[in-house]
Amino acid sequence: MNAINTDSLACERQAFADLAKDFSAKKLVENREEHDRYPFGELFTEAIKDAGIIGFYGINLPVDYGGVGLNAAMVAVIVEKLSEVEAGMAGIVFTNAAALEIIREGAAAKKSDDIYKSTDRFGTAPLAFQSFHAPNEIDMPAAGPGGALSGRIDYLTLGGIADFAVVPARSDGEKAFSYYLLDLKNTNVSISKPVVSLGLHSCPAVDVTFEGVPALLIGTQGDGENCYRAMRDRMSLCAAAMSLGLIQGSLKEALEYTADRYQGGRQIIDWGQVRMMIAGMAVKALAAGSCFSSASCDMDGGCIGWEKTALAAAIHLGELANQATTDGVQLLGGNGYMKDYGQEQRMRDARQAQSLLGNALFRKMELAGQIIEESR
Amino acid sequence: MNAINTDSLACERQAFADLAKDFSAKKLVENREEHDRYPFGELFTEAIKDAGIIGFYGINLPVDYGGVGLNAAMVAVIVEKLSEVEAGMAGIVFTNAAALEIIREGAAAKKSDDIYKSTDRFGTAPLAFQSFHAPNEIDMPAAGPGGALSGRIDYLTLGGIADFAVVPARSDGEKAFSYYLLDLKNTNVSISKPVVSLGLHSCPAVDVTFEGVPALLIGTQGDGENCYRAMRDRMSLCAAAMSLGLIQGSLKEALEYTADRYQGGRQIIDWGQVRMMIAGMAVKALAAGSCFSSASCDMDGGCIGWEKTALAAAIHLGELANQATTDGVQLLGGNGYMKDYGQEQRMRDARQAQSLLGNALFRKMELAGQIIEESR
Amino acid sequence: MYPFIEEIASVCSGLGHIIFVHYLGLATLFPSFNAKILNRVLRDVVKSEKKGEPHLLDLVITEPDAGTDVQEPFLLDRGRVGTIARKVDGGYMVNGRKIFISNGHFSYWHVVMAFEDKKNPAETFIQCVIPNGSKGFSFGTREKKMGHLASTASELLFEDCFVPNDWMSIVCQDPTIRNSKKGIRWTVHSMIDYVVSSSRAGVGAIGTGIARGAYETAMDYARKKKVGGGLLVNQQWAQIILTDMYRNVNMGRTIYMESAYTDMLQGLFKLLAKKPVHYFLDIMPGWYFSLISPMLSLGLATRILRKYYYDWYTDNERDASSGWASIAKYTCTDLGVTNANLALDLMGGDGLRHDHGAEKCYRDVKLTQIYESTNQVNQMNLFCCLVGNHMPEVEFFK
Amino acid sequence: MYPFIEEIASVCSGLGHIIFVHYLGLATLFPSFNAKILNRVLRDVVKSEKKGEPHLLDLVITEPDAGTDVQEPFLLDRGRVGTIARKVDGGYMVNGRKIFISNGHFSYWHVVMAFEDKKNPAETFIQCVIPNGSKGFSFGTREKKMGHLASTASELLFEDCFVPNDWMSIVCQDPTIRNSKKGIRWTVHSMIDYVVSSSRAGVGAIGTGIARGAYETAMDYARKKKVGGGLLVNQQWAQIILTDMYRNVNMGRTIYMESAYTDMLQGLFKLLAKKPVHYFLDIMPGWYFSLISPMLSLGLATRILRKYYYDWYTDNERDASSGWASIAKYTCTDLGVTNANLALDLMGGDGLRHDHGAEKCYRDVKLTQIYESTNQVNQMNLFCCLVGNHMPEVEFFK
Repeated sequence: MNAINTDSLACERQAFADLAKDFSAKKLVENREEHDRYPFGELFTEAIKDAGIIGFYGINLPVDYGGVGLNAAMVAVIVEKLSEVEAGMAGIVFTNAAALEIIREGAAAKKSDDIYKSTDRFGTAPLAFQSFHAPNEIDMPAAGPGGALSGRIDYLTLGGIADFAVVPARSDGEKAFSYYLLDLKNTNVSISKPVVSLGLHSCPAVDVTFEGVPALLIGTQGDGENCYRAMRDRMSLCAAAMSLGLIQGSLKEALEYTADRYQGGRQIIDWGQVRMMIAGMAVKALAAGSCFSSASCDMDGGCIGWEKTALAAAIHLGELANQATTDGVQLLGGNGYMKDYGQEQRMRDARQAQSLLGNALFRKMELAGQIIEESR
Repeated sequence: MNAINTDSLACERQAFADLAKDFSAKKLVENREEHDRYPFGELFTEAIKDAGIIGFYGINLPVDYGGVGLNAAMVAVIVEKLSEVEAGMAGIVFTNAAALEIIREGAAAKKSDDIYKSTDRFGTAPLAFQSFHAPNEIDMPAAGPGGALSGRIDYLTLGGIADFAVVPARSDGEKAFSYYLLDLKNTNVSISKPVVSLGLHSCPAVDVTFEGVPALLIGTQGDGENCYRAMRDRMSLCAAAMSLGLIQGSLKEALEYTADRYQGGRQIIDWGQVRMMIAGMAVKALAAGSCFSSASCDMDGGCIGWEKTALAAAIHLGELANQATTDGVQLLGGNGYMKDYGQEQRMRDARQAQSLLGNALFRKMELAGQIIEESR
Repeated sequence: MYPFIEEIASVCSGLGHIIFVHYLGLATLFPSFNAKILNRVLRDVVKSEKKGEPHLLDLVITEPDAGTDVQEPFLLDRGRVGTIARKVDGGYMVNGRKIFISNGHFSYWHVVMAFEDKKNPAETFIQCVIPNGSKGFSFGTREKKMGHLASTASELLFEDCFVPNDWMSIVCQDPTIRNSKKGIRWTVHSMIDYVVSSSRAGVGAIGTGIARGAYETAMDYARKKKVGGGLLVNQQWAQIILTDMYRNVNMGRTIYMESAYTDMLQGLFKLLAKKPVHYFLDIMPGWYFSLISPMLSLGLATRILRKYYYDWYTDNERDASSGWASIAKYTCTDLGVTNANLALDLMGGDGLRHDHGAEKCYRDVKLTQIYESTNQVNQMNLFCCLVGNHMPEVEFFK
Repeated sequence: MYPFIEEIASVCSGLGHIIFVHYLGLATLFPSFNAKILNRVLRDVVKSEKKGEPHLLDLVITEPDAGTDVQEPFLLDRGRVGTIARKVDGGYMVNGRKIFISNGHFSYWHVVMAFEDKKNPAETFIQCVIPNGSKGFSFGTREKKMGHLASTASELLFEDCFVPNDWMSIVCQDPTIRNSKKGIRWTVHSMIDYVVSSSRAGVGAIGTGIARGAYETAMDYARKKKVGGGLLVNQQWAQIILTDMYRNVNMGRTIYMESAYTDMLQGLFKLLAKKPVHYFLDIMPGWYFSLISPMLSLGLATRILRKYYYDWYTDNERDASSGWASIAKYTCTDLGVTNANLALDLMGGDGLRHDHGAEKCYRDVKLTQIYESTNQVNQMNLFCCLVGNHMPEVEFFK
C-alpha cells in the first residue's frame, strides 16, 4: 500500500497482490479452521495445487523454465496478502521460494542452468526446504561420494507433501557444506508423520532420514553458506511480509469484533483502554507497512546495505507481529482464545514466523557482528 | 540513506543532508556540552544565526519570500542529520518549520500571501512556536477585537530568542481558535526566564504573558484546527527524523565506546550481552530508517493515507528512540551517565522529542479514532 | 494450596486448571456462607473422591453476551444478563445458556449464577447448586481452544431447570442478605470479591507455574544445544535470558504469595487466621465431625457466618484483598507470557515443535491473561480498590 | 532501613543516595569484622552527628579502567586495577586514582579498596580507612552527571598516602584471612558479597522510591489536568497507566523486602537475627557500652567475628543473599525507569518542565540501573548465584 505508484513494477505488484487477495478469499477463508487443525484435520490439498496453477510457486523461477522470472520482493507481496487471511499458505509459498533462491544462487555461481532441467515440477508443485533453521543451527546429513546423502534433516517444511527437497549436506571431513536437490519419493527416504507445531499448521513439516539417497549438487561444492546467505538476504523481505500480513489481519478482526461486542452497556471499542490497545496495533501496522515497503524498495533498487535493512525488517516486524497479534487475541477476550475466530491462529503463526530463516536471536547477533565489523 | 536515488529531489536531499552534516561538524560538535547546559551555560547564538544564513529556516518558505520553497520532507532530512550530533539545533529548525507550515496553510486557505509580507525576518531568524503541545492540551490566550491577544502561552519554544511567534488564540465566546503572528518585542509581552527542561536545552522555551498585544490573524478566522492538523501531518515526519537521528547518534557512540573500553580483560564489545544490546539498537536504527524513508516517500508521492503513516512513524520512532538511547547510555556504564559523553543528552533529547507535536498518547488515541472511523 | 497449583501447572497448566477450578467452585460457594449446603457438598466431594469417582465443582457464570459484565460488580447493572431464575413453588426455575465454563463437562456440582430480574441484576442476584442429572440441565458443546487442552470450556444449558429451595445458596432477596447492614449491593460486591480475592491469586500461581515450566524447558534446551562449538547456555546473552526467566518465576511466586497472605488476613480465609479458630483447627478432635458439624445445617450457622463476613467486613479489608489479588493475577500471568516468549526466543525453530515443550507453554499461558477477568479488567479493579479509591473526583469504569 | 531510603528517594533520590552511600560505606566496613576500627569509626560518626557536623562514610572502589572488574569477584583477576597499597614501616603507602565516588566530597571517612599486587588483585586485596586531612589524600573533580544532582560523584586522589596499620581494616595477606578455612579467594568473594547483598537491596529501595515519586507526580497531574472536558484521571487508559505505576511501586517494595529478609537470615545481618543476639539487643542495658564495648578493641573480637562470618559461612547462604540482592537491584531499578517513563508518557509536554517533577525522576532513576554494578552485571551475578550454579558444564563470565 505504500509502494511507489509510478512504474510498471508497481503495476505488476498490484496485479499479484490482487491475485493473492482473490485467491485467499476464494480458497482459504472457507474451512480455515479445519485446515489449521492439520495434522488433526484435512490439509487443503486442492488449494495447494491451485496456488501452483496460478503461478505462486514460480515467481522467482526463470521464465525459461516456466516461471515468472521476478524476484523475492514480488514473492513478498503475495506472502503478505495471503498472510492476512491464512499464513499457512503463505508459508508454503515462502518455503518453495526460499528453495528456488538457493537453486538460483547455485546456478548463478556455477554459471549453469542444468539444475533447472532436472525436473519439470519446478513452479507447479512446491519444493520442501528447512525454512525455520539456519544451517549452522543443525546437524547435517553426510554427502557420500557421487552425492548420495545419509543422515537426518529435522523439521523439513513441506517434506510430507513435496516431491523434491533442497537440503544442506556436508561431505566427510569437510567444514563447508553444499545444498542438494533430491527426490523425496526415493525409497531410501524415510519420512516421519507431520510434526505437530506451534503455528502454520497448514504448512507442515516432517523429520526425514536418508540412507544413501541420490542427490543433485546445487551450485559448486562447498558453496552452501554463500547460497544460504544470498537466499536469506532476499527472503528476509518475505519473512517481514508474513509478519506484516498477520498484523494487518489481526487489526482488522480486532476492529470488527470490538465494534460488535457490548459490555458495560456499550461497544467495547468505545472503552478507553480497548481503544488505546487498538491504537498500539494501528501504530505497529502502519510502521510495519512503512518498514516493509522501504526495505522492498531498497532491495529492488539495490541500495547499499539493503541486506541489513531487510534483515532488520524481518526481525523488527517479527517482534511487532508477536506483540500485535497477542493484543489481537486479548481484544477478543475469551473468544480470542477460541478457534472460531482467527486471532489465536494469527498469534501462533506470528510467533512461528519469527523463526523463519532461523533463530531470530542468532540473526540479531550476526547483524551486530556485521555492524561492528564495518565500524572498525 | 534509503532514499530513492533516481530523481532530482534525491540530489537536493543529498545536498541538504551534506550541508547539515557539515554544519554539525563545524558548529555543533565543539562545546556541545556547554550549550546543552543552557540556561546554566552559554547558548550557541552564533550557530543559530549561521543556520539562518545557510537557509535552514527557509526550507518550507516560498521562494518569492526568500525561502527555498521545499516541503517538510526536506526539513526532515536536515533535522535527522543535525540530531545525530546535537538535537537542540534540530529542535530550533523544527520549531521554525512548524510555525512556517501554519503560516503556509493559513495563506493557502485564505488565498492570500499578505502574511508573508508582514516582516522580512522570515527565513533568516527562527520563529517561536509551541512545538510540544497540541492546541487541545492548553489554555489559550483570548483574542480581543482587532486581534489584540491577552493571556498566557506556556512553554513557547524559542520564545526567548525569536522576534516573532506563531500562537493560537480564541476569540471571546468562540469554540474554534485561530493562529496569530505577533511581535515578541512588543512591550505588552512578558517573557519568563528560560524554562528548565528535560532535554533539548539548546532549543529553549519560555512562558509568555500577553496583555493586549497586537497580532496578525493567520488564515481565516476560526480555522486554527485545520492549520494545526495540516501542519502536524507534515511535521510528523520531522519529529520522526529527530528520533531517527538520535538513534543513529547513540548507536555510533556506543559502538565507539564499547570497542574502546576493556573490562574482564577484553573489549566489552566482545561480551555477549553487550553485543546483543548493540544488535537491538542496530535493528531499531535500521527499522527506524526504513520507516522514516517510506513515510517520507509516501508524503512526497501524496499516497493515500500518508498522514496516518507519518503520524505512526513519529510515534513509533519516538518509542524506538526512547529505548535505543536508554540502552545507549547503559552501554557506556557510568560514563554514559556523565556529560562528558553525548549519550545522556541523547537519552533526554529523545524522551523530549516524543512530545513533539503534543502528548504522544493523545496522538495515538486520535489515530485510533481515525482508523475506527474509517473501518465503520 | 497456591504453590501446589504452581507445581502442577509447571508441567501441565491444563491439569492445574482442572484442580484450580474445582477449588474455584468451592471458593464461589463459600461466600454464600450457606453452611448447610456447604456441609452437604463438601461431604459428598470427600466421599466421592474416596470412591475414585471424584465429584468436581465448577463455577457457572459467563454468558454469551455477558463476560466482564457479570464478573465486575461495577458493570453488573449495565450488562445484558441472560440467565434468569424465576421463583416457583418450593424453589426456582432456571433458564439460560452459559459458556466458557471450565470443568463443565468434568464436574458434578455446578455452582450457577443467575438473576431474578434481568433489569436489576445487582439486587436480584442468585447463586444455586445444580448437580448432574437435574431435570432441564444439559451439557452443550465444548469450545475449541488454543491451549489448555487437558481442560474444557463447556457450554451448559438450562431449560426450565427446577432448583429446590434447599439448593439455593444465595438469594439476594432473602432477608439475611436484603437486610444486611450495608445493603444488598455492597454485599453482592463483597461476595464477588471474596471469590476473586482467593481465585485470582490461584491464576497467578498457574501463570507462575507456566513461567517456571517455560524456564525449565529453556534451561534444559540451552544446556544441551550446541552453537558455534559451545553450549548455548554458555553464551552470555543466553545466560541473561535464562536469568530473567528465573527472576520472573521468583517474582511471580513472591507476588502471588503476598496476595495469599493478604487474603488470609483480610479475605475469605480471615476467620481461619483468627487465633482461637486457628488453634482450634489445629487441635480439633475427631468428635467434632459427628457432634458439632450437624449444627451447621441449622440456619443459625449461616446467620452467624453472614453476620461476620458481610456485616463486619470493611471496605479496607475488601479493597486490600481484592486489589492484591488483581495484582497477583495480572502480574504473574504477564510474567508467564513473557517467559513463554523468552523460551521460544531462545529455542528458535526447535521451540516450535510440540515435542519440545515450549510451544505448549506459549499456547497455555495466553488463557491466563484472559480468564478470571481479563488482565485489563483486573487493572481496573486494582484501580478501584487501591489506586483511585478515596478520590472524590475519580469515576470508575467510565 | 530500606523503607526509610525509599521514603527519602520518593522525593529526592539524590538525598536518598547520600544517606544510602553513608550506610554503604558502613556495610563495606562491616565485612572486615575489624571490631576495633568499626568501634572507632562508629563512635565518631555518632558523636559528629550530635555536634551537627556529621562525618559521613563513602565507599572508594571504582577506577578509570576498572569498574565492573573491581566489583565482580569473577573478574577481579582479569581487570586492570590501578590503586596499589605498598607495605612500608608501620603501615601502607597507597597510590592511585578513584573515580565516580559517591559522597566523595561530602564524606569524612573514606573506605578505600586497594591491592598489593596489581597482577594478583584477588589475593592481595586491601581495605583501609582514610579520614579527611590524611597526607597524600586529596579531592579531585566532581563529575557532571545527568541527574542525582544533590549528590556527588567525586574523583579521589592518593599520592603516597600513608595509612598506619591501625586503619587497615582488611589485609588479605593477614593470617586471619590468608589462613581462613576456605582460602583467600573464597573469603574475598564473600566479603564483596556481604557488601553487595546489603547494598543492592538499598539501591532497589531507591529505585522503588523514584518509582513512587513518579507515580505520585503523575497521579497529582492526572487529577488536575483537563482533557476534552473531563479530567485526565477519568480516562480509562490513564487509569490503567496509573494502576501499572502503583503496582510497580508495590512490586518493587515486595521484592526489595524479600531481599532484605534473605540478607537478614543469610547475609551480613545474620548474627543479629540469631535469637539470643536478637533478644539481647532488645534488652541491652546501658552499661554495655561502657563495659563490654571496649573489649571490641581486642583482636579477639575480630577473630571471633571472622570465624563466624568467614569460616562458618556457606556457599548456599552467600548465593541466596547475593542472588536475591541482585534480583532486588535490577528489578526495582528497571521498575523505576518504567515508572519514570510512564509518568512522562502521561504528562506529555507538561512533563518536560523541571518544575513539574517528572523529568527529575527520569534523569535520576537512570543512574540506579548503572551503579552498584550495572543491571546486566547483576543479572550475571544472579546467574552465577542461583541459576547456573551446580551445573558442571556452565561457565561464568565467559
